[in-house]
Amino acid sequence: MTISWLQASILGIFASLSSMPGMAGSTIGNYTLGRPLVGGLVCGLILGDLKMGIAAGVAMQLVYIALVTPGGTVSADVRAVSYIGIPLAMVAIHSQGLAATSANAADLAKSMGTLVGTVGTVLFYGTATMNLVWQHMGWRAVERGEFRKLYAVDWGYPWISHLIFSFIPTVLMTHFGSSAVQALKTALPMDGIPMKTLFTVGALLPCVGIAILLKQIVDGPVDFIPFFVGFTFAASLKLNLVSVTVVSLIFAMISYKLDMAINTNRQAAPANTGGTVDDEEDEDI
Amino acid sequence: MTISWLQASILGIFASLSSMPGMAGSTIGNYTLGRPLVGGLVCGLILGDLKMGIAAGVAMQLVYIALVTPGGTVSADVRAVSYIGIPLAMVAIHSQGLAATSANAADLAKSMGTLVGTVGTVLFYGTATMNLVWQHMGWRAVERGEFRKLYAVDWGYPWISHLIFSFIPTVLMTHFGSSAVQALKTALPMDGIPMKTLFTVGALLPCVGIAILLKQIVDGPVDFIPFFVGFTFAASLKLNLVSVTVVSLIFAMISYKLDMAINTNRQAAPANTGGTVDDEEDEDI
Amino acid sequence: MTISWLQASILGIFASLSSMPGMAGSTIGNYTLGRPLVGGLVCGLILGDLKMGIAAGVAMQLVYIALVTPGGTVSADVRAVSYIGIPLAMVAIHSQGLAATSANAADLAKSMGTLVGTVGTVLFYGTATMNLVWQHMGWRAVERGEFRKLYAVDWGYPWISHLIFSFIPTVLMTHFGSSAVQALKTALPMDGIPMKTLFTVGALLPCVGIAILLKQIVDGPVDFIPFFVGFTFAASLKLNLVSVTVVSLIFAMISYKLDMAINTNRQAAPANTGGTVDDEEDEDI
Amino acid sequence: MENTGKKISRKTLNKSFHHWFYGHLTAFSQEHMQTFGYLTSMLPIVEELYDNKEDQEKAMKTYTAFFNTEPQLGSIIVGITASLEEARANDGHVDDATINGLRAGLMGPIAGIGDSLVVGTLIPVILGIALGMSDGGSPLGAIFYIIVWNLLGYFGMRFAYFKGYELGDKAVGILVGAQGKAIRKAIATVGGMVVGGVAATWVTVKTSFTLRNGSGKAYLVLQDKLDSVYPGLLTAAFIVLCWWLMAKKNISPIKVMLILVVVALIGVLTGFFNPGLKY
Amino acid sequence: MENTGKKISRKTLNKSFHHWFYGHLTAFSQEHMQTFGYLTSMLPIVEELYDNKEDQEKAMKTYTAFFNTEPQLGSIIVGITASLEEARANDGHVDDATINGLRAGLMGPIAGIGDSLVVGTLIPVILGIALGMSDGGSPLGAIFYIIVWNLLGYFGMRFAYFKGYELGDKAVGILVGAQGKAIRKAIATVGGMVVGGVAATWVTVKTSFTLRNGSGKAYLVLQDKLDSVYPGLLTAAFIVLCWWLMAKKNISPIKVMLILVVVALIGVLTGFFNPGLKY
Amino acid sequence: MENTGKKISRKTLNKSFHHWFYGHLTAFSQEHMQTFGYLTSMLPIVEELYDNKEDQEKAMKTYTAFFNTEPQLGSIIVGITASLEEARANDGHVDDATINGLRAGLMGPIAGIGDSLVVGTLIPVILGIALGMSDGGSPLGAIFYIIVWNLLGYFGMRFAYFKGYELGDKAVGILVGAQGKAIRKAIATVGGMVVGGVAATWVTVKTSFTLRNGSGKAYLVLQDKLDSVYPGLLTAAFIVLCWWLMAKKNISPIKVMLILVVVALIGVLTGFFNPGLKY
Ligand SMILES: OC[C@H]1O[C@H](O)[C@@H](O)[C@@H](O)[C@@H]1O
Ligand SMILES: OC[C@H]1O[C@H](O)[C@@H](O)[C@@H](O)[C@@H]1O
Ligand SMILES: OC[C@H]1O[C@H](O)[C@@H](O)[C@@H](O)[C@@H]1O
Repeated sequence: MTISWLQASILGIFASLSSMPGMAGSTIGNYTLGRPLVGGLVCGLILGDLKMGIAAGVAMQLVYIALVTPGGTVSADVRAVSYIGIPLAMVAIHSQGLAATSANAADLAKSMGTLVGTVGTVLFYGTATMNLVWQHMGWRAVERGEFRKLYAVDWGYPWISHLIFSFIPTVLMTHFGSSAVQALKTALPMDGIPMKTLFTVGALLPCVGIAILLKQIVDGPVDFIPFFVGFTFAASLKLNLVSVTVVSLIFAMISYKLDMAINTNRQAAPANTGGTVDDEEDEDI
Repeated sequence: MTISWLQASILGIFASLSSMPGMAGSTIGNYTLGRPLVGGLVCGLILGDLKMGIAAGVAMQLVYIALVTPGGTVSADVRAVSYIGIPLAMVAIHSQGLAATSANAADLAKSMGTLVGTVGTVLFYGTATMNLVWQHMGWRAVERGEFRKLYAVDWGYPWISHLIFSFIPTVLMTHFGSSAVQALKTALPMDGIPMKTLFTVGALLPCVGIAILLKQIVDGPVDFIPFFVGFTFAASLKLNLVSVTVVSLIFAMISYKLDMAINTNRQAAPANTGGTVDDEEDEDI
Repeated sequence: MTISWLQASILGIFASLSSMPGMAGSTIGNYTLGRPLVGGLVCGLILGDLKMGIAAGVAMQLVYIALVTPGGTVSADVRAVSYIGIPLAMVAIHSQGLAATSANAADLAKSMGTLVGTVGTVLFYGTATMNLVWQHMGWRAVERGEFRKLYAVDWGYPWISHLIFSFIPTVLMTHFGSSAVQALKTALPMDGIPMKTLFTVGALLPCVGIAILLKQIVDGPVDFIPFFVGFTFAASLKLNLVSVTVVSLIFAMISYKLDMAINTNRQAAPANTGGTVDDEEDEDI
Repeated sequence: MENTGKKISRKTLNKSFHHWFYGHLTAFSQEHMQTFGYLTSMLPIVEELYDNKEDQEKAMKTYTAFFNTEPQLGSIIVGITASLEEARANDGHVDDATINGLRAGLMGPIAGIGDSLVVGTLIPVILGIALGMSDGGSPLGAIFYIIVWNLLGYFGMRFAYFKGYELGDKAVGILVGAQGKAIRKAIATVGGMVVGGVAATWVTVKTSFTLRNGSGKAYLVLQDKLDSVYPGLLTAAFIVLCWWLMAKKNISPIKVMLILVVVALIGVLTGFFNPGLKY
Repeated sequence: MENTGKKISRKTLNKSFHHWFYGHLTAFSQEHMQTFGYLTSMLPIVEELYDNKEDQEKAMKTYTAFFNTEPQLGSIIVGITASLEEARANDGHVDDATINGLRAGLMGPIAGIGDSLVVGTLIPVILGIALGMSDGGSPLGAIFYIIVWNLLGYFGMRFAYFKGYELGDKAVGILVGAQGKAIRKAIATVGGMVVGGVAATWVTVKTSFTLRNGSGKAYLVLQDKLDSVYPGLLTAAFIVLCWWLMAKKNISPIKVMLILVVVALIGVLTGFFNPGLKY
Repeated sequence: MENTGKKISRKTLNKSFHHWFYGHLTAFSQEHMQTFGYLTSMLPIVEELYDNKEDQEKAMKTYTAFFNTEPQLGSIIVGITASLEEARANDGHVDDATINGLRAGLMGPIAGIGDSLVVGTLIPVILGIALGMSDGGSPLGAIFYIIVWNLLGYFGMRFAYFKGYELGDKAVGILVGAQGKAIRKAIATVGGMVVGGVAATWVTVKTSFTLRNGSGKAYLVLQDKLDSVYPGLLTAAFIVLCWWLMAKKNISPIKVMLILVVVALIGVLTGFFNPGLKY
């Protein structure tokens, strides 16, 4: 199995559409086309082996299922995972004659995904940085009152960023990578330091994502309590996410009623400030 | 040994009295007459071989000694075990010339019991389903304020269900012997549409009962929260009802203290109505 | 190789120091002298064959390497393993002419360890039960305000328990050899009334301790609620103590906010006492 | 409802108890398990407490809600409501929602305790002793069981009923005090959670829908998928559906049941439902 | 600005919504994340409300401020400003500072809620279900995900946008008023617990550190010991560490990631970490 | 208790620590595991802080409640109470219930952590290394273990004790502040739940009562029935019984224990209790 220029180009377009800031909008782009599960379907169709594409996508999706990018903090880049990683994984699996849905194939896919996923964050930062150029043009348009130019700035010019940081890298890596893939397995054995480290990093990185999320939610130590209670419910009691959410609702209800009670009270005693409850106090415990 | 129409009819009456929802109340009916040990005594007296009746009853009682039917979930029907199974077992033991208290007799009794016990669950679901008709009449009586009719609904009409699902099957099966049992099984196969539907309806109907209860408890969406939290505790965490109740107490305690806090507050600020918390608001979230 | 009365007595002292509740404190006693590895060193020095002592200790240490005694639950008693088991093993190995560090010697040591380890749990329960007498004296001292007597209770009198349950058994069993161990087992069979009662009392006594604690925490029935919720979490859901604590934090947080809400309110309405929430009321539900 | 210090006569309480003793399960259906037994048990009380037809109707309406518990131990609940009804007749402080919250909150745990300890333990113990007396076909064991169990059953239930009536009195004091409303809300919380637990424990709606590959291996077991989304999803969905039809679409329970029959039939025909039982 | 009872046409609102739906992140930079998406979304509205170029410029200037939020849920903010802009066009009571205060006040909490509940929970849940349908390389799961998520995403965003427009000022009342604060805190509770659940479910940090005796039998498996202290201890510890580095030590996410790479390398070299995979 | 700015001297703290280091378990019984160790540890402090005999008695009474934890890590709790006692001597804001709530709340998790990480992990690790040095009967391993563990143990406990003393100081600030009462109640909540967890984890009362049929098969295992009512029912029942005897019937702990001995004996004789152990 090799990847032709044409196939590589189609992959490049999908990479441009699905990246974080991608050209298809986050709903259709990053959150749909960017998910490895969907990427597997797309790559399977493009490379003509649907089953293997899906299988590789499923394996990678499991690794990145909780990927959140709060405030544009990207710990792994899905354009690279889905449209460079999956195709290369498919080539490798194929050339080694592994069964599409075998465990070995899945592991190979994961290693390819983690490898390009972390490396791919460079592409994300490249794209976002280049967009500064178009934004600069945008500000000048605003100053001059040429508002219609905003459409070009928001919808058009960023394609140039993607040509450079999504399309070209994808095309080159998928087209030429196929030959390099063969070497990868020998050069980077799974029980060697580099691969082990790579996978360990892959396991550790989601911590950053969750931590960034926590930064938005947590102000003082008390705010950690709901987090840890939820963690305990899932980790110790094996509650699934829907059940955790259901249980959390009763605490939300209590919190709401409590705050309303405190509120009313504060209105009732506007002059009495010494010793009253206020948020600052709540968070300082 | 054969069973006369008269004997069969008396057995039929006992079957009606002792089934789950039986006509003698659960204490005297299901939990006394329904137990195979007592059934053995009764059948022995009716068929004129006390010793053999008791022996067959003892054998079957051992199988069903820990029979519980939580929430109307009947895994084996005692009317069939005690008033169809025991008589048929006695006939069989007799015709094979086995000693009443021999191990072979006991084994024969047990296998007969198991055979009719599961067949009997059909009778249980039949009775309970037919009772819906009388309950329907009951609801109309309640609507019209004709409360005295409730006695007929609760104590009288269900005899009709039992005529059809307890008396007649018992009479026929005991009189015509085990060939009749076999006939029932062929006429109403468990994998046929009627039986499948009957049991499916039996599984769906409790939803209506619970929903009626919910209607009384739930006003707005927020009131669903305790229900679903309780559901999650039982369904996901496998807590039993007593444990669910224990856990619910801490939420009840919080609810109590919260309302007391709001209450006092309201008394403290009787004039301040704009923006204060009141129940209506609580429920409108 | 035989064990003299002197040697046996020294072993007895080490047994007293190293048992669970031992006289050397858990750090130096149970966790140092009690470990078979150290016991091997000590026994080797006392019996004059260091190498064989160490080898026997190493063999037994491997069996008990992960020994934890949560909440005073002792599955194997280290005083018996280290200061009865090792000496007896050394005698046996010697008398059979096995090489100190041979595999056969190790196996012999291990089986001797297991034999006396369970026998030793009797010694543990005996010691702990006899300590109740000194504790009783302690409570009377506390009542009378004679606090200095506590030192005797905590540091002195328990030596008497150990004289009876550590020193004497060790001296006798090591001096008279494994036949003495056998004699103990026949004299006090585990399925006899005395041993059964001893162990049952051991299981019941912690209830008193917990109840004393409860007495301090519980005033009215409502105060039982957190206790039973915690109990349910641990007993029904198998949450460990750390997880129970994490979950309890969210209720603590709610309790805190609630009380702050009530507080403020009370300050806002100091004159309004009729019907306001106060602690007495909280506890009278 | 006037405050005339009404008191249920001993005779009526006895009547109410016997109605329960006899009729708690006679009209059982899967939909309204013990509701009718409850209604006939409350009827003498309601008739004595209220002369006015309207008041009677209002009172009886309270007991039309679904009820089910272990009947022996459950007598205590009937006794409690007897005394709550009395209190309501006197000053009207106890309301509908409180009585039903209490019933809902109690029926779950009492069913759990009763099924395990009365039906699952006490009866097997007496039966076990009786079996030992039945050697060689002796009727002694059966007679022993009949006598012992019925005495225990009858007087036990009687005791529970009247104990409940007594307790109810005390409960009323608490329920109508200053903190009454807060307590009633607290009871509703317990009621809500217990009903959730009851639903998850007693009601089980399962689909048998399965997709198989060529070699017959199931590659999609819908029930497992649904449970992995939220355990008991289908059960919860059907309950909410029934609630929605009745509360939001004003469809009568009878019609909802008919709808369920149709749903069951279609489900069976399409292979969505299959109880999978065998003789 | 004259008070002429101007009203944004439905068509224009639709246009504005679609501009947002498509373009909220396309021109993203680290400096001005969603500002340009916001500008293109407001442009049709501003053009319709103001004929005068000057007024248009003044209005557009409002939206040049930095903006970033979770785009799905954030649609509600765009809807709200649409209606505020309409109000400003009519009587000018609403001013620049108000609109931007609002935007700034809302974008934070809505980013927190949206990232936790939409991207961190809803999407993983749908993906989880979809993965279950992908056995044996079946495309079913992917198709299921595409359809379900895009329907939810599109109509959910649409609903949020128009809800925001409808509520306008009122939405602000709900989102930031006294009740609003209580609601946000309640939602934050859900968010916190769910993120905890997400962390425990999807993130797994495990150590492979093990001590073995001579014959190779493991007598100490560190991971098991840690889990017996608190299940998921290591995962929780790493998350709190990352939080601490970023929130308390002000280290940037990128640097934290680099630190983790170093930690991973050291861990692998010392045998603390070992993914244990094979080709 | 006068507010004289009292401070426990370093010497007394050292004494208190050493009392704990040595005597935490020496007088262990199943009833009052580490209570006497705690008492002897607090005695020097109480004697220094209060001249008045009455005050001393009042202070010492606090520490008569049941206590048990992992002793090494548990030193931190003793340190904390040392500093709380100091605060109580100074202004009396910290009370009995708070100190005991804190002790109860901390002893559970710290036992869990300590048993797993100190006794279950740290010691096996050092032992494992030591075993590797013991080849051929070499005493090196044992000596290594003695030195390393005792240094770690002694200085670790010392560190924990004084860290606790420091932390306690900070805790006092919080406990006596404006929100003090609310925090104390919050601590009581944690205490109550943890004691419940402790009871369910460490205390196990089980019945061996079983009914068997002729062929020896058990048809009623009482313990299983009781657990199906409420897991741990018998344990909980015995604890509540003991509480009731002491709190409501004013029976002294000693008498309660004697009652339990009688109960155990009768239980064993009747086959209700049977530890089922073997040599
Ligand atoms: O955190 C809010 C928001 O920030 C950026 O715009 C992106 O990373 C989004 O994915 C994210 O939802
Ligand atoms: O489970 C409670 C209760 O439910 C139904 O009413 C019957 O099955 C009873 O036998 C049972 O006790
Ligand atoms: O579990 C806490 C603690 O309980 C008892 O005091 C002893 O068994 C200790 O070894 C143990 O650490």
